[in-house]
Amino acid sequence: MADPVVEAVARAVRNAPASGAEPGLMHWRRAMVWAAVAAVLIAAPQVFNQGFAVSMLSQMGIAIIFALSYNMLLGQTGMLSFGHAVYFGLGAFFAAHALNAIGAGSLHWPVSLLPLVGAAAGLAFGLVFGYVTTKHSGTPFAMISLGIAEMVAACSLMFPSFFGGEGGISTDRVVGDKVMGVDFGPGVQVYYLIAAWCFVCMILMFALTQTPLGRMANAVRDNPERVKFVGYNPTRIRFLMLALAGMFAGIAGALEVINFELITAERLGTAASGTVLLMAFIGGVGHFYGPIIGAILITFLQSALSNYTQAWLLYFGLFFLVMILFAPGGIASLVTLHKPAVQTRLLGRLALPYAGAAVAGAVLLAGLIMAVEMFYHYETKREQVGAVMSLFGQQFDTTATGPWLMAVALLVVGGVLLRLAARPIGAAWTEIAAAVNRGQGN
Amino acid sequence: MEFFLVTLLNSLSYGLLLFMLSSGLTLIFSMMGVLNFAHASFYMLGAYFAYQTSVYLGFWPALVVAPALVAVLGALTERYGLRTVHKYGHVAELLFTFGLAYIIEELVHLIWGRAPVPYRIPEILDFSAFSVFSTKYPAYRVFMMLVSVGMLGGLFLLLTRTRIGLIIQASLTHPDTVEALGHNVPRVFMGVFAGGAALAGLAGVIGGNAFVTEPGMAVSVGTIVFVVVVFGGMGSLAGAFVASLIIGAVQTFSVAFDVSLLTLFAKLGFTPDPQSAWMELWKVTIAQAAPVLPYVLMVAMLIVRPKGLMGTREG
Amino acid sequence: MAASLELRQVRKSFGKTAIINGVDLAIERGERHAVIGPNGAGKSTLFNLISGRFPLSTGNILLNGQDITGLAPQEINRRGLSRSFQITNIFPKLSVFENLRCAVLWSQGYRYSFWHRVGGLKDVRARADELVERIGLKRRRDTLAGVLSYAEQRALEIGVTIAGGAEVILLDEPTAGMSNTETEDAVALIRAVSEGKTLVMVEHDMSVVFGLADRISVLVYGQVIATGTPAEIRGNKAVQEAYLGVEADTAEGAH
Amino acid sequence: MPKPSNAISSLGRLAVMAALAIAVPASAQTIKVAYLEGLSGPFANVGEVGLRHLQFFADRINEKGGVLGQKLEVVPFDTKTSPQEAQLVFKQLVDQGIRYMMQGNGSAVALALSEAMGKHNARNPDKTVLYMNYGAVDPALTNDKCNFYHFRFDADVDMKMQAMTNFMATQKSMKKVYLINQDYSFGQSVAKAARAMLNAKRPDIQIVGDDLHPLGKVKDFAPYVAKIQAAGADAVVTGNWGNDVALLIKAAKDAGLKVDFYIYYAGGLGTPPVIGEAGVGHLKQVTVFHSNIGGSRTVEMVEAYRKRFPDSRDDFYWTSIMVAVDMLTRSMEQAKSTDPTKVALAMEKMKSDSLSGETYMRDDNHQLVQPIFVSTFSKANGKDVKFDVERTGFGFKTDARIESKDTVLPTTCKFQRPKG
Repeated sequence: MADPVVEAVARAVRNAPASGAEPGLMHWRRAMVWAAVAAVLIAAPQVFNQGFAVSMLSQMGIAIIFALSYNMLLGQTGMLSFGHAVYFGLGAFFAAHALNAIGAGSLHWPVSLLPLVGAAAGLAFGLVFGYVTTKHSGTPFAMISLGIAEMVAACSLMFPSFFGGEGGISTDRVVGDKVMGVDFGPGVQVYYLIAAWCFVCMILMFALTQTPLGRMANAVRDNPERVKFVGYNPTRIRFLMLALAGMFAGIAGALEVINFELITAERLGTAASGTVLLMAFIGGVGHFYGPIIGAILITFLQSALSNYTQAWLLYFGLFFLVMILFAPGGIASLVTLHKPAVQTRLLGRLALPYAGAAVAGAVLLAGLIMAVEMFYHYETKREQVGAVMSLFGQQFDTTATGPWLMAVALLVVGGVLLRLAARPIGAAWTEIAAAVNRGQGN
Repeated sequence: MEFFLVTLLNSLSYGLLLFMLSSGLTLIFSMMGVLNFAHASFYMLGAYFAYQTSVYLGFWPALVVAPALVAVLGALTERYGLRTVHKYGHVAELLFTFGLAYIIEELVHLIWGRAPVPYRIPEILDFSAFSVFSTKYPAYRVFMMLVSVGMLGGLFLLLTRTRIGLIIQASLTHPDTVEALGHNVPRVFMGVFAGGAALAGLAGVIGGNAFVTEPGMAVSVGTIVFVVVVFGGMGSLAGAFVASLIIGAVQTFSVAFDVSLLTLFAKLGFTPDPQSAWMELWKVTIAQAAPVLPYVLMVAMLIVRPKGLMGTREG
Repeated sequence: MAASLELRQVRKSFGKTAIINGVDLAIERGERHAVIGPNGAGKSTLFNLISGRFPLSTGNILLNGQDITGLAPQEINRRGLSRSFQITNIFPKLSVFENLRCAVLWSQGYRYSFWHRVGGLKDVRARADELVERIGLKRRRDTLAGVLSYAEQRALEIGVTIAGGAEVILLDEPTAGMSNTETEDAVALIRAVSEGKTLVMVEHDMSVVFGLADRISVLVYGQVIATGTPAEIRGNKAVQEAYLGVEADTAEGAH
Repeated sequence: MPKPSNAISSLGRLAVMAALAIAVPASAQTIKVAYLEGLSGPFANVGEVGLRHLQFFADRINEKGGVLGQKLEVVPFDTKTSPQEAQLVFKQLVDQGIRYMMQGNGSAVALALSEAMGKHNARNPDKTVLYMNYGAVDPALTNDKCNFYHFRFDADVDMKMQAMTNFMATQKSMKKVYLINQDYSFGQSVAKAARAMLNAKRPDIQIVGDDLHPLGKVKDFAPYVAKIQAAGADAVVTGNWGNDVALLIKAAKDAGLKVDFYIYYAGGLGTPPVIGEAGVGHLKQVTVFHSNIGGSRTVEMVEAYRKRFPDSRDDFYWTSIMVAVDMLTRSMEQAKSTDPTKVALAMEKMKSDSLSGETYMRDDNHQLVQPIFVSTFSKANGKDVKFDVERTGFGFKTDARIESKDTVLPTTCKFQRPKG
């Protein structure tokens, strides 16, 4: 991004109305946002009502809680953890055993409150591991979290009576009598349970950012050294944040048990920890709502993209790299970036340059997709279905030179066009920055 | 006695291989502050490039060609990737290498397939060098050790006898000062990154055929190398060396100990209830836990001494 | 009655190098005390020892007669000693108001609470807003600290330092790098906020030192060679020699 | 989702996707068989091999005109080898109206699928789904956790161990056996079964070592080999697969260790090229099939498969898929229906004319009964080792053939039969 952009944003921030100036209005606005979130949560399964779709919505709800809890560490306290799935997984395993105990009649506890079991387990392990890990920050913390994740993952295979070995622990969520016609048999009922917990957790985690602990966590993220000299112990803050994050992760884990009626050891492995990191990062760790976007997007892509292409992992990786290279603040930061354009009413000025870039990007993307898909087809599908593949409604022979040249040409042309398209965008932003400056001069 | 000697040799060769990997990682971390998650991926690429080269040219050219190719990739990674994300801070850099490792693995899947490739030890080295009582010791392991030691010597000379080496060495302990002296020109960064990658590539060339060349090899070795670097102390080459040997020894020797808590309890005259849910835990032997021990060691080390064994700085 | 801050035979060595070499110092309640000395004399190290950032090698430090040797920085801060930094040390991604609010929270007794909503804490809010006004950054109240001008950041640095209402305030070169007018503003600010408190400051600008300080200590090679009123120090031969003798030496010492 | 090659057939489709409307209208002319495996990620090659097998046999049926006038259509789904993902995929195939599914790679996925299918079938008796398992070998699937709609076409762990130990019992010179296994449920059960069965059949054999090592984490097996050497073992039993077996054999060869290895998955995909020379003569595997079991039909089938997929470098391996497709189509013809419930009732009484000999489905637990072979890794010689594996120059030579009746084990399965 060009410097004028950064400058413009900085100015816009300086110019922004004082956040606490009209508390009444703020509260009202916030309440509206939460009401809208609730409405979306309620309406979603009415719109997407197939079994698979409802199941995916449930997964999204779980992912949102998990990603937000992760961001309590990375985004809010500046702790890069490679082992957050440990709390999710352990919470889930305890919840699964609790659910089985409920089913066996040895425990009396409503299924709808099962997440509290996960929360307790997540909190307990957060306290234990947190005590060990939060004495450090920065890279040592990241490495210890990785080490602990590896240890727990290794243990999970060694102790099959608790972790269920390869097959994991399976349970049945339909236990006990129906309460007001709800027994959590149908997927929709499970969805609403997850949605309700998701809503509550979102509010709680947001509220946490508004407490003394939450604000001091931000201070620790920015400057742990200074925190000591205003009377706070940064280690204690990291410890509390990690324990609470573990608790929310445990809730997500318990909901996962209810959703899938199964929990396997891979859910607490390093790969799962990597995924939640991706969610938070791609969504944007600098904003509270960033991880929500990330959780929804990544969950969707993981399930949907893999239906359409074998190469989804590659696209996924490329997407991640492009985000880091060009938008390290995640999607949420891209939204924030446009605030000054909205305030100066110059968003329209960006439309045409953006459209140009979109066309260029589409060409580039088409070239990329074509090259990748042809490569995959050539390597893995050629023998089964022949050298010819169809893509974009066209037939391409993956053994001929023509289509390959075309793919390369698209890539090159797209790249050049994108370079050209960057100029008008820069010009538009300069204009916006100028407008912001004028606004400030007044 | 036989077991001890053989295991000692094994632990040495394994430890030296670990050092080839961890030395590059340490150099890169010291200079640039980047914990390179893709480092083990360069190791994997070294093995695959060596395999591909050996198909056409044989093993010996591969010993040079593969690390060189990896070095070029390393330089490109630094120039067009890390340098771009550098301004966003270390977390972004770390995540960039994280994503890169992911993509390299997927590309390896695509180009060489997901099954292991038949990258074999050259026939000229495929014999047993000597016998320790009844156990044969393969010549290739001796060769591996020679290459590692040779590399160790070369690195030592480079660091102590050349100007560039002195700059690198200075930045191990005083990165800020070196920066202030105007030495941290991007080219040095690029060179160190390429050099570190080449070391990993070389380790791949000689490790790929001793073990297995397959797409999972990066992941399986990657975390251990991290453990070595963190355990030895970030930014300390000597620490990385000692840690490599220690971790190598721990992993090989612990296999020999079929001792569990149960054995310990028996010695203390205490017999736990065999129906107890904890029985599984009591029964775990040290041998069983061998591959997990490095992580235990690392976590313990960081708790006791966050700088690591010989580290000079934290984080 | 005990001194507000007292150092007894404080020593600090890094490896074999002794940086602080047996400092004895007693600062009375309500006193404005300046520590001067050539570069590398150990002034910043002394502050780091007092505030708990570095552990002492030997010696004792007493705050209001109580031994605070070896306590963690936050413990010392909670007992009423607060410090600023030579290199601006604030929370860059938080607004001016939030910076000050963070610095106020502990003193208002909210500790690690996650059951209070900060927005609703009237006492905290009032105190932070009062501070915003006091350091003259009202127009900048909701600006991110990272984008403030240098002088504004220095003011905020002082604001964060005094926010907790500490009795003893340590300021490390509060006017370093400022223009003349900025320095004047800073001095006025320091004078105002240190009213009724004990102030210890390290300062290079002699006009600031002689204008503000009730007493001055001169630190050379880790030892206090003289302590006295500005007039006494000005007339002290040893100070003049030692000070001017090494003035030209620009070697960067351990801070 | 017709074929992944049609992938991204248009960006417009993605817009539809955004609405989460995944279902593609089912065309009435084909019988869809869902193939659920990890088709991306580290195990994708294994999934691809099974897919080639299924496609191969489906094509053969379709060339003859299909079943009941309809063609078989293979619909691949990517489970990412994850039980949770597999459950999601299951929901997807139900949404698409697919009634038959096949899976075989990984017991964790199999258990999850069997459970999900059981719940679905119980809640939707008119939309039942039938599950053909071609390779997930956890005994629980046809014992405690059996399901009427689940049919297994491979022999389970215990059956193979039974065959293996039967053979070992005949090896008079064997005195000391060493067990080394991966530390997870499968490896642990192999160790347990081997110990129990060897004790019962040859009490004179001493178990001189019983090691468990973490799955896929060991880089260098030399220390384990040194330990085996020190214990003086003359045979090693292991359930290791993938790199864990390849590395073990290589390390043993390097150290000059002379023992026989009894292994479950030596012919496993990608392993033979890595083992190479190192395994010749003392690597013994126990399988329901290998390329050199003999018979003209076997030769024809192996050659036909190689001709169809010349570049893939894999071999005809999964007879279980062949038997599954055969039984599926004949059950449909017999039931004159494509309804899974009716087909299942026909399938549980099926016999198949397979390549290896007497092959039939047990109706009490839906486990296929078939002969099991113990074979040794040898140099291909064009005669008794006619075919090599994966073009390595090495193949398997039969040591012993355990007849179907000797592989039958008691079952604890009690499933509910639907009313036919």
